[in-house]
Amino acid sequence: GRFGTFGGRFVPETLMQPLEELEQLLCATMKDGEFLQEYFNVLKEYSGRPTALTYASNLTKLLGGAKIYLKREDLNHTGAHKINNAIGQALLAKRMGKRKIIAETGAGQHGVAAATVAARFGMECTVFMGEEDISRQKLNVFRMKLLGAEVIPVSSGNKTLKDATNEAIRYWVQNCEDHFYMIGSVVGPHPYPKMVRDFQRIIGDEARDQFIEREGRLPTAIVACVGGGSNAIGMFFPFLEDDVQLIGVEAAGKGLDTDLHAATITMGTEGVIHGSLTLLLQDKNGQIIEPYSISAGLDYPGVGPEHAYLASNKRVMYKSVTDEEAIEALQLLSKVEGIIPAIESAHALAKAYEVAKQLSQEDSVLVCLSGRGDKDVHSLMSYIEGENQNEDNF
Amino acid sequence: GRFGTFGGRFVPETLMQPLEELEQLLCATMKDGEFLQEYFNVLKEYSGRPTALTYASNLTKLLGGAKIYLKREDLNHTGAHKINNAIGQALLAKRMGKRKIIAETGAGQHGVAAATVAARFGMECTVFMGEEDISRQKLNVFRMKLLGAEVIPVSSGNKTLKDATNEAIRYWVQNCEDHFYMIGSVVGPHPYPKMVRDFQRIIGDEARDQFIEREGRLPTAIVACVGGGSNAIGMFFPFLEDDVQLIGVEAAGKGLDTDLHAATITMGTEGVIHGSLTLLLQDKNGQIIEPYSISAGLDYPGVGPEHAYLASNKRVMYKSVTDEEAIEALQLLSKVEGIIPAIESAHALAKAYEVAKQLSQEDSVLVCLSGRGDKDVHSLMSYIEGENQNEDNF
Amino acid sequence: MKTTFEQRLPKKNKLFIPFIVAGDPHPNITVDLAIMLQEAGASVLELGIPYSDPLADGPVIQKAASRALKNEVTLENSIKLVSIMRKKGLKIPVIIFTYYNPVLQLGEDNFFALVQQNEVDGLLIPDLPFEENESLREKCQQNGVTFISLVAPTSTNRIAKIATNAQGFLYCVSALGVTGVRNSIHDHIYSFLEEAKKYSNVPVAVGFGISNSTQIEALKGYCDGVVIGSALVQKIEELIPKLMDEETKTTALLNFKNYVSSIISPINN
Amino acid sequence: MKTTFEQRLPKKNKLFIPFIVAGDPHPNITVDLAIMLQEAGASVLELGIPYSDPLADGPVIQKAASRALKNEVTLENSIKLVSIMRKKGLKIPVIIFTYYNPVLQLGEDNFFALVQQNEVDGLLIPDLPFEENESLREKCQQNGVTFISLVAPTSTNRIAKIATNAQGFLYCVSALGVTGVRNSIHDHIYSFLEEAKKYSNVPVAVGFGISNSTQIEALKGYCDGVVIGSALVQKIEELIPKLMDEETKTTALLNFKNYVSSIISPINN
Repeated sequence: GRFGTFGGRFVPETLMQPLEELEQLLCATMKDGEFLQEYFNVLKEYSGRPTALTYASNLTKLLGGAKIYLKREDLNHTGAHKINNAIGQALLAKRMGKRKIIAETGAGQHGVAAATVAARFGMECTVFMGEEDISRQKLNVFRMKLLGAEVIPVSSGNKTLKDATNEAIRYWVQNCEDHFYMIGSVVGPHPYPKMVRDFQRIIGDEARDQFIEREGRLPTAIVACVGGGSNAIGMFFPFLEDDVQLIGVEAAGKGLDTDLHAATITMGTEGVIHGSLTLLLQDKNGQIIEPYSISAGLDYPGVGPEHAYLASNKRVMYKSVTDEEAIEALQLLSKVEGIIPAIESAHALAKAYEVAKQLSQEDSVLVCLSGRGDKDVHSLMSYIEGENQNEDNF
Repeated sequence: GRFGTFGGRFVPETLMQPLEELEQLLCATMKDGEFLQEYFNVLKEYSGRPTALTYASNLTKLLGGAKIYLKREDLNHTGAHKINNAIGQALLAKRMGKRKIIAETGAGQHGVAAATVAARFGMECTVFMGEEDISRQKLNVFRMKLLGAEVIPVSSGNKTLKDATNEAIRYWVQNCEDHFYMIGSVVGPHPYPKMVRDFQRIIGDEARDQFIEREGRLPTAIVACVGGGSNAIGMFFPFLEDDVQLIGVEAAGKGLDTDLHAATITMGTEGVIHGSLTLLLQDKNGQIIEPYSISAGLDYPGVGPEHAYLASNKRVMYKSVTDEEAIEALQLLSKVEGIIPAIESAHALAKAYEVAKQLSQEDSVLVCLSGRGDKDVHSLMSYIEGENQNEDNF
Repeated sequence: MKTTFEQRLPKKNKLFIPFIVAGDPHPNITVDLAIMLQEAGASVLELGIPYSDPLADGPVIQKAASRALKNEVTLENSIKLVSIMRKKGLKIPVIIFTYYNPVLQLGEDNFFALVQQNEVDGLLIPDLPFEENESLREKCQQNGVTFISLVAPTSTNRIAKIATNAQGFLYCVSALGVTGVRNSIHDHIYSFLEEAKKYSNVPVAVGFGISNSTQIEALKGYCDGVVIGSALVQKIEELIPKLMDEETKTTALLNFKNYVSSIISPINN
Repeated sequence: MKTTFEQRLPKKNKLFIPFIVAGDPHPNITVDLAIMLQEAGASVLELGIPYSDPLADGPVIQKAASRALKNEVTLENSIKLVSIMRKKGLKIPVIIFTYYNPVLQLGEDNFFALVQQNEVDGLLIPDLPFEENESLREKCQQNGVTFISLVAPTSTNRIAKIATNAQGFLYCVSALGVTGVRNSIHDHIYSFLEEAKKYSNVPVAVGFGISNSTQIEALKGYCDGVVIGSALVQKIEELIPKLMDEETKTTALLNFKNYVSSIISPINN
């Protein structure tokens, strides 16, 4: 259950047996053709996979460097890669005979994905969400309720994602006999980081085939944003053995020289969070620090342990991008390609533009467009209109 | 340029020559393999087609009648079928050497689609939108601006879609030499209704193949909502010669016994609107009446002339569904299948449930899920929470 | 046999064809305005029928139509106004300018009966182009009603067929776009007008965007008449308070007449 | 050689193991509360280290940890509190109850140095299960620190390996879930405890959700001791205003001691 020295299972004893059971089942299930067939069928017939691979021709021309390709996870049902994992875990829960789903959510994306699959597979769904996030994301709360989920407000700590996750785990400890905990990213105790990766590697598997079909070779570099890191691992994993540069992009928020960022790998230290030994933002006493990013999907104080490992062995380079750079990247993609990306994905884009400019026209950069920006339009409007006050020409 | 007696070209003389040119080009282009290849490529690599065909197993079980299948136009880039047509027209404009796009929009869906393809194909885009709609749909206005479009507020008439369309046509009359008018539905002067149909028939063509692959035969009935009617025509057209019951569903708003509806075919009379002879809501003096529906995409006072024709020859049955029935249908699909449909599409669903219940388990009903409901969550929240006031269990 | 249009058309070197909206600001005043226009030298009156969705009109005429619709003006009662105009001394031909939908709803038979009862001479439907108007043109002919056709700068190879079939006068749209005041006239208007004259058996009048005597001066050598609409409707809008007040109405009507005369002075010189 | 835990452990029929949070409501008061607990008959003190993300704790202890963190309580200064307790007369073994991350950040060497300097006897890490704690267990052994293990009702076939390796006492989690007061105890607790006793070479104590004498009465025949945490922390929370006021502090401490005595009375009978 480790990625190098990272990962593990730092949880109350109560959860050890359920985690062992899950691991055994997972091991058997991921080799079970029937299970995989069902998983692929649901991805195709319900979520609309394969997602497109779009050549960003205008962007490429504009930047003058490497060809830029976008893997369009924004075209998934519910608008992001989150559903891949939610479908996989729901099918697994079904196999285990568990009809009650627990999930945590920050801005509501994973909560919506969990509520969605719970509805589709006839399960009950309890979503833990910080009170602060609930008041900021009323529409997503409503969406989850519309999908039949119960949303439990979490008032502990800073009342955001970290605390919602703590509370979800506590609830799980109490109800692990008949509840399945559906974690939304490649975090948590083993086998979660591996399981979520295995359900997200469809991104990279598809992209690899599509890219080879289009270009007859592999991309020069692949860029993905990293919060917990599920879209990035999903995209990177099938390329780990290849001669392809892999770049994970963290949220630098207001800048790495401020306290307001979520650059866990770049700035964090080793520690335990949510059951896993990884890199995290903490003070010298080991108390976890609340991160910051304009992107609700990236402001997580930890990171998937496999990323910590891939950073330590230098297979993946981890960089960071500020709020401002991400928003500029988002505006550029919207304007020249007609695709409004999620602010999370815009972090990957900002770095990809930079990388592409430094490469030649013979090269190509593949970006994981992890989600669509519709969910962010409201906060973008505040940000951009606040910034430009009297200007009309953003 | 007629569908039976409907259709035609009731426009100022200034537009006749541009329309004739468009018709000739269209005629040649729709037979041009290279053009079609590009159109299909963009649909696939940019918009993510083919869209999924989802078997609504829970719904089917719950209703106890015919199998219900959903054609998932909600999975398209920008979230609805509108993009199919926008892509087609943009490619056509490109062929004509026109780099300036005019579009009208009601709630903003077609405006966003037009702005999207304009961005993608490097064109300028001017979107006409009623002032009333602009203030109700700030997020879509922002989205269009983000995509680089100019949004022109229309203050004439009731300041909604009908008036935005009038204004777009006036602007077009003035700028027809270098502007391409991208109409969003199967309305307007010939060849628009035919052209938009030809760009939307991909829905039905795909659905037909997918359905036969899955069920080994054709569906018993097909249901689609009708505002202007582009998703419905797109879905129905490839089945017109088949022994399949086709049902178009209009918005009955607050009820056909009130003035607040948009049931153009059911309640309207023959007349001319936006350049086409069709059925429309008008008073005895021929003044057009403002329609009403909770669904911004269905409250159009006219309807595509081909629908008027298909109603007159009884090939398609046209029914109507109230706001309340549509919202109930939306809630049911959300809860049992994890798919939040657009309120427009929910009209088709409500009727499809009814039809399915009356059929046997050997039968099947195919529904065009024209768009996703994310855009409607805000107004749904007002509607549902307003309705239930002190109840928490919607 | 001569049509009533031909019978009523004054013998003038150049035609002045004003357009006003029926019922703006009030049906009675429309009658007075018509008389003023005749006194100022109008050869033909274009009487616009207010419509909810006037595709070919700019903001000035849209606003006038809205005002008229508030007075419950319809195609039927607009036509009936012409009778009253006749009684008050209007001699010149009157053309009903209407979108197609009101005609369709009234019914063609009703329409022609009303037209004849009320001494209307012609019909102009801006959204019923050549290909769509064949049947109605024939019925007009049968009913002695002159059907006015339009050609536009974009009409190109359509000019010949439209112009050769023109009756009454051929309405040449001087610019792309909807009705409304414009500052300048595009250069290629001259070649366009020449083309129109080449095929037309009736006078060729220019319209859309003509608002001052300078424009008329520039155009008069190339056409047989001018249509002036928005500029007049704009003037009427300015005069509404005075027109609607019995005490100031006469002065306002005179003011209107003087304004018209000043614009069209080049025609009469 | 006996561990300090074994040396300090009072000879009692049944162990009473209270849990309080270091620094709640204030470090000085924690020392006083520890003395009270000893006077009330505690056999072992579990001293909880406040943590930002206490996964295994319910709302009562979470709140106590938040209060303590506001007092800038850390793992290091919590351990140092034990020295002060010893000076004030605390004789019983003290177990540091901490999540793993603070230990990791302090560093194991620093941690063991502090533990020895401050006469701490044991360590309990709720989020460091058997498979993750092997190396730390060994270091504890080398440093004479007793490592306390937990088993839960879900441990099933893990009970044997955990129980046979247990030191000091075996902490049996009485119910699924986090720490906190519960009204009833699940029936299968008895078979679970029997299973634990079968493999354990050290006393078997029950914890999680024990808050009153009735529960203790029901359990005492099946175990060697009870851990009581949330009920005490809750009581402390209620007494905060009085504990923090020099004038009422002594009364409040006595109140606390009496409350503890009343709960655990079945143990001493």
